[in-house]
Amino acid sequence: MSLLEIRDLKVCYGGIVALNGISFDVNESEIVTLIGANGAGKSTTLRSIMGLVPLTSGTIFYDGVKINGMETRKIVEMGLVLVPEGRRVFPNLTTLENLKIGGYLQDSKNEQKALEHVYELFPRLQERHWQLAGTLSGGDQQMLAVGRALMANPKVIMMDEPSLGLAPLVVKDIFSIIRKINEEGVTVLLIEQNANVALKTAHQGYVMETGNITNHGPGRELLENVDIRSAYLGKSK
Amino acid sequence: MRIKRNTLLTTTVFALLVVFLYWLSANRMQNGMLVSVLQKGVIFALVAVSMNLLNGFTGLFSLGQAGFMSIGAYTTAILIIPVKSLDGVYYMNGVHPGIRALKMVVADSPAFVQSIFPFVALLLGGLLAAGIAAIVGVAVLRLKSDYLAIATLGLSEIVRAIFSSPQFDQITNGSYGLNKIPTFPEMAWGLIPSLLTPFIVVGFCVVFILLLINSSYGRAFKAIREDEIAAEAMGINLYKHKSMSFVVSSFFSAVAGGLLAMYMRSIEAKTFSITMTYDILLIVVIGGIGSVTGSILSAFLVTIAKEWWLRFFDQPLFFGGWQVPLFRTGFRMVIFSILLMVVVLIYRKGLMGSTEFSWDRLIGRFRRTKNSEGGAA
Amino acid sequence: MSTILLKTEHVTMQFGGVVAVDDLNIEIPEGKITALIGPNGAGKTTAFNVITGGYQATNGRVTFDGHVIGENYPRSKMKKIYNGTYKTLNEHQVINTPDKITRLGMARTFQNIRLFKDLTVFENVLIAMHGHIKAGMLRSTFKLNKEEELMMNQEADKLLHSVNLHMHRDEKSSSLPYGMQRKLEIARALATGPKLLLLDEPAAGMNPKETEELALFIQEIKETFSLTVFLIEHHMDLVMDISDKIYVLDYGKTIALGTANEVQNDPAVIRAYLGVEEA
Amino acid sequence: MSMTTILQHCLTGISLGGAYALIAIGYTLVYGILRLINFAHGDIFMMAGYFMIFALASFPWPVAIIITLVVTTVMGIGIERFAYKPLRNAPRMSIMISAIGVSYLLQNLSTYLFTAIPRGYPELPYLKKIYQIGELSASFVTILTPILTIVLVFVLMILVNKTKTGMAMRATSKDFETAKLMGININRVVSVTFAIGSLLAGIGSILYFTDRMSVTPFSGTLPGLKCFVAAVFGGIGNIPGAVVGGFFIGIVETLLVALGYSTFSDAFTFLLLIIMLLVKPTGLFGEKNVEKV
Repeated sequence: MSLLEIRDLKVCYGGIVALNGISFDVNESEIVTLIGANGAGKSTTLRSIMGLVPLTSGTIFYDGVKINGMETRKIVEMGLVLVPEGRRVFPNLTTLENLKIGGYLQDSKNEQKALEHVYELFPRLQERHWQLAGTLSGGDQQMLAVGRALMANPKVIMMDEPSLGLAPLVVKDIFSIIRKINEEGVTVLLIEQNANVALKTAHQGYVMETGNITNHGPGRELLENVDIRSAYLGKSK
Repeated sequence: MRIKRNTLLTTTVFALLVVFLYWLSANRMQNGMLVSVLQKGVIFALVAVSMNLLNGFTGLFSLGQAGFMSIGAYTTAILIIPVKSLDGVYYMNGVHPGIRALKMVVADSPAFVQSIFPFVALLLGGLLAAGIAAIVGVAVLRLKSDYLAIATLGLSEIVRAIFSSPQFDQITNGSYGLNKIPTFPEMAWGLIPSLLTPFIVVGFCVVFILLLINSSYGRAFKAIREDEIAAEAMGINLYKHKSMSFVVSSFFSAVAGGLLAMYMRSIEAKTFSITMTYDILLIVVIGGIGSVTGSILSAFLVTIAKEWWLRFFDQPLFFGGWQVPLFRTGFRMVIFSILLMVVVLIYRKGLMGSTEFSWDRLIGRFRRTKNSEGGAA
Repeated sequence: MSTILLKTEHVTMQFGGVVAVDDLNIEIPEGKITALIGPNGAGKTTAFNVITGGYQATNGRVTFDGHVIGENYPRSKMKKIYNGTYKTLNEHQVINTPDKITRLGMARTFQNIRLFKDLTVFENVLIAMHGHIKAGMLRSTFKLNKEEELMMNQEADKLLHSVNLHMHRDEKSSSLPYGMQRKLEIARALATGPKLLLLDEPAAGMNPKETEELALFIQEIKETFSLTVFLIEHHMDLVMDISDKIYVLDYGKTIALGTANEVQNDPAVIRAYLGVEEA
Repeated sequence: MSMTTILQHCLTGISLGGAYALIAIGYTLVYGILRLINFAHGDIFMMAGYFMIFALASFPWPVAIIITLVVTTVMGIGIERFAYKPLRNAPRMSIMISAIGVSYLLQNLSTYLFTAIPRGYPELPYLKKIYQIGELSASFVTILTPILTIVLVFVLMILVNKTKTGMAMRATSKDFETAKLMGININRVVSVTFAIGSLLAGIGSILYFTDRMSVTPFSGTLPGLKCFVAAVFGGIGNIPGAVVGGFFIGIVETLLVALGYSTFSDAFTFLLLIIMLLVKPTGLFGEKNVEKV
């Protein structure tokens, strides 16, 4: 049984169909990626899993439990977290406070352990623990957003475009961290525009186009077999 | 066919209204309460409609109505208090010589001028308020939603402070207020009795506002309400149109204020406190934000219910020897506030929502109920 | 050589420490369809907002149809006085509000449809014509400009006919299906009488079939209304189909410029979209 | 005016300012989280005045104070649950109207229950004791108010800046949705905010009315609006800003009254508001928000 099972997920905003009945699975301790051009419905998928967007129909199972309709904080409590698009760190809180708020539901012992772990992964965050998060560079903010999510001791971490707006070198760092987190046993569901990197990193990949899943397979195979380019840049004339 | 029927219905209703008002005028002694609530209702209908123009049609949440009403009320009152009453009114501090001089000129003018002078006074009150609105609009209209609300509320308080301040004693009579204000004048050489005057004035004003709302400018106001950014992108100058709506709304609030002064016969700055703005807001909300007919209907309903029908809430009520609890002074207003909260929280659309009254709908609804009754039987 | 209708010179837009648009130089030839593409967060919508007057550029100049519609140079500080009017502190500054730019002949649509939801289709179109009204408020209220009003009504009807929305004339705009709302938004923009039409992701949320129809529609109105079109789009099929000229933006900078084929095979563009090969 | 008189007025002003500051904090906290002007806040303050009158009629003063504060706090939380929470996703105008509606309801309810005739506020002998400092004389409450205000603000700042709940409040004020993603219970945070605001309004009410002798159903309206202005003046959402604003308005108002412009003292507050919004809309210490199209 998969850790996360999405069945016939359908979401409409007003009259717009954002997700047109998609289904996919995320197996335990895998990295799974959803790729596709902007507006394909990737973010909506993650947001609906977290209970931020009401579903029109469909079901979401996490660890065998149906979680659609649950409050977001209950879902977080069960070990499912989201690193939102655009980082969304709390600019008026310090780096350390941002991390602590990520561990809001943890008791102080677990929080301390998680904090040490995050500092190990991101030494820069320790260096800058006193700095207001709003003043960090884009790359550091992304690190902070990931670190903050890890503070909840998650079983599954979902990331919405972690490479957005970051310089190539930083993107490389982020992906090596993603692999490291995964090696430690955390399941990762990743949304990316940066298809090359994402598919190379992921065990499983799904291609999304306008609210539908159009292709799927193991990451590297998908990269080699499918004309990913046309999903992004259109068919050549 | 249908259009003709609707025009016919509307004309009939208005004709009946006029007949009724003439009858009321002839029998006003026996119907004092009815006359009083209808006149007050029609005055509040005008303020409510003008507040709705701003809040409901232009999307500017303004709470300055009482302030602009007070400008109209004071201007009108100062202008129409008869010369012979001046010393009695301003018995504490005396009257400003300029005002006295102006009044002498009016008193010496031909009868025709004197007969229309009260209307000129209403107009001047309106224009003064409009002018002030135009000036302060430059400052406050750049503010968004709640800031605009609090700034206009503040404005209204500033106006009130000025009217009641001792520094303007000789004009506004400070904290003593003004009295001996003549009631509504007759119109058309007595053909139209004074009882009808507020209805006619308000009628003209509401027709103007309706025409404005249905004009190209009114559509631009609605566009601003719906989406400022899109409206601006469609070539609508935001500041200019917001300012227009603010000025027009202030003008009519002031006219209503002037009428209120004639109705109450005596005014003081306290009358135009924040509570009055809240009362008007209540009327607008109950009637439906964005509906002129809703505001008018609600103004009458609220006024009549508050001043008349629901009076019994404030009286001790006895069943045999048992006194019903709760019924005593103030209970009526509690009921009212609860009603308002129910509308705000549950029936958010009020009586009319943002639609206007139409015969088609009324008849349609009537038919439906009849059909469903028939079906049940 | 066709004439250049819109030109941006060294346009830069900074928010706090973030440079959203960095030294943008765009030339839009009259009568052509030009597209601006780029990955998410590349600064496309910001560029649009600078051009239409929503933002004042931190630096640079925008020229449209012979008018300098926005100009600003470093160290000059801008001051917004109230909604819509700006104080000029520096002779190099030209600041126009969006409404004025629209009246000069540039109309736009929005990424997340911004129709006047509670109003009818017909009213939506009429409002867009209000910017050019000659009568003042009083004249218009008392219906003394009958001819003008009549003309506006006829124009609006004609426009709705020409975009095939006339059967929905008196419906609330929010009750239209999504694709039609997009179409209405374009029709509304056309009602302002533009020379240049800016489309911000017109195909967002559309399926391939609807997108294809939209491509045809854009080309059609371009001909009927002799427009110049400038669009931002993510549906590459649409962009590649209809654009004469494509600018590619990444990190606020122009990284490529050319025809569809040129851009599609440009390594810099592929890198921007699909990421670097090695990681 | 002699130096002593001026100092005397300043002392009164500082004391009034202290009470204003406590009420202003309630506005600033609620606005910070919900972006709502809680029009009913001034009326909560007024109701607290009545609670104290009735509590003191049957209990010794320490118990009465505790009862008053508890009831006021519960009322604040209740109002949010009942009148604001159902409208959290409604347009801004609806929730503002609801706030005005609650204010209207509280005023009418208290007129009904307690009549519009001013009720004498009970004198707490300890608070009313007169002290002589050089040529100045002041009752204990006059001296206590600013000191207590500063202490409470200090405690509040620790709460907001050093505790987990405070952190959650700051996070929620910036970004509702991300706060949810952290597992924060938004409804609880909002309730806590209203609780703190109402508690401080309750304390402010005791200090304020002890100096004013009587309460009417409309006693809360003007002080309420003034305190909102104080919050805007200091920069809405900023606690020290609200305190500075409260003291400033309290002192200026007292001086204006002393100079014989008492009718203008209210007008001044609003003039200050309008000028501030025009010159520096973010207030003295407010942070700038970039508006996105």
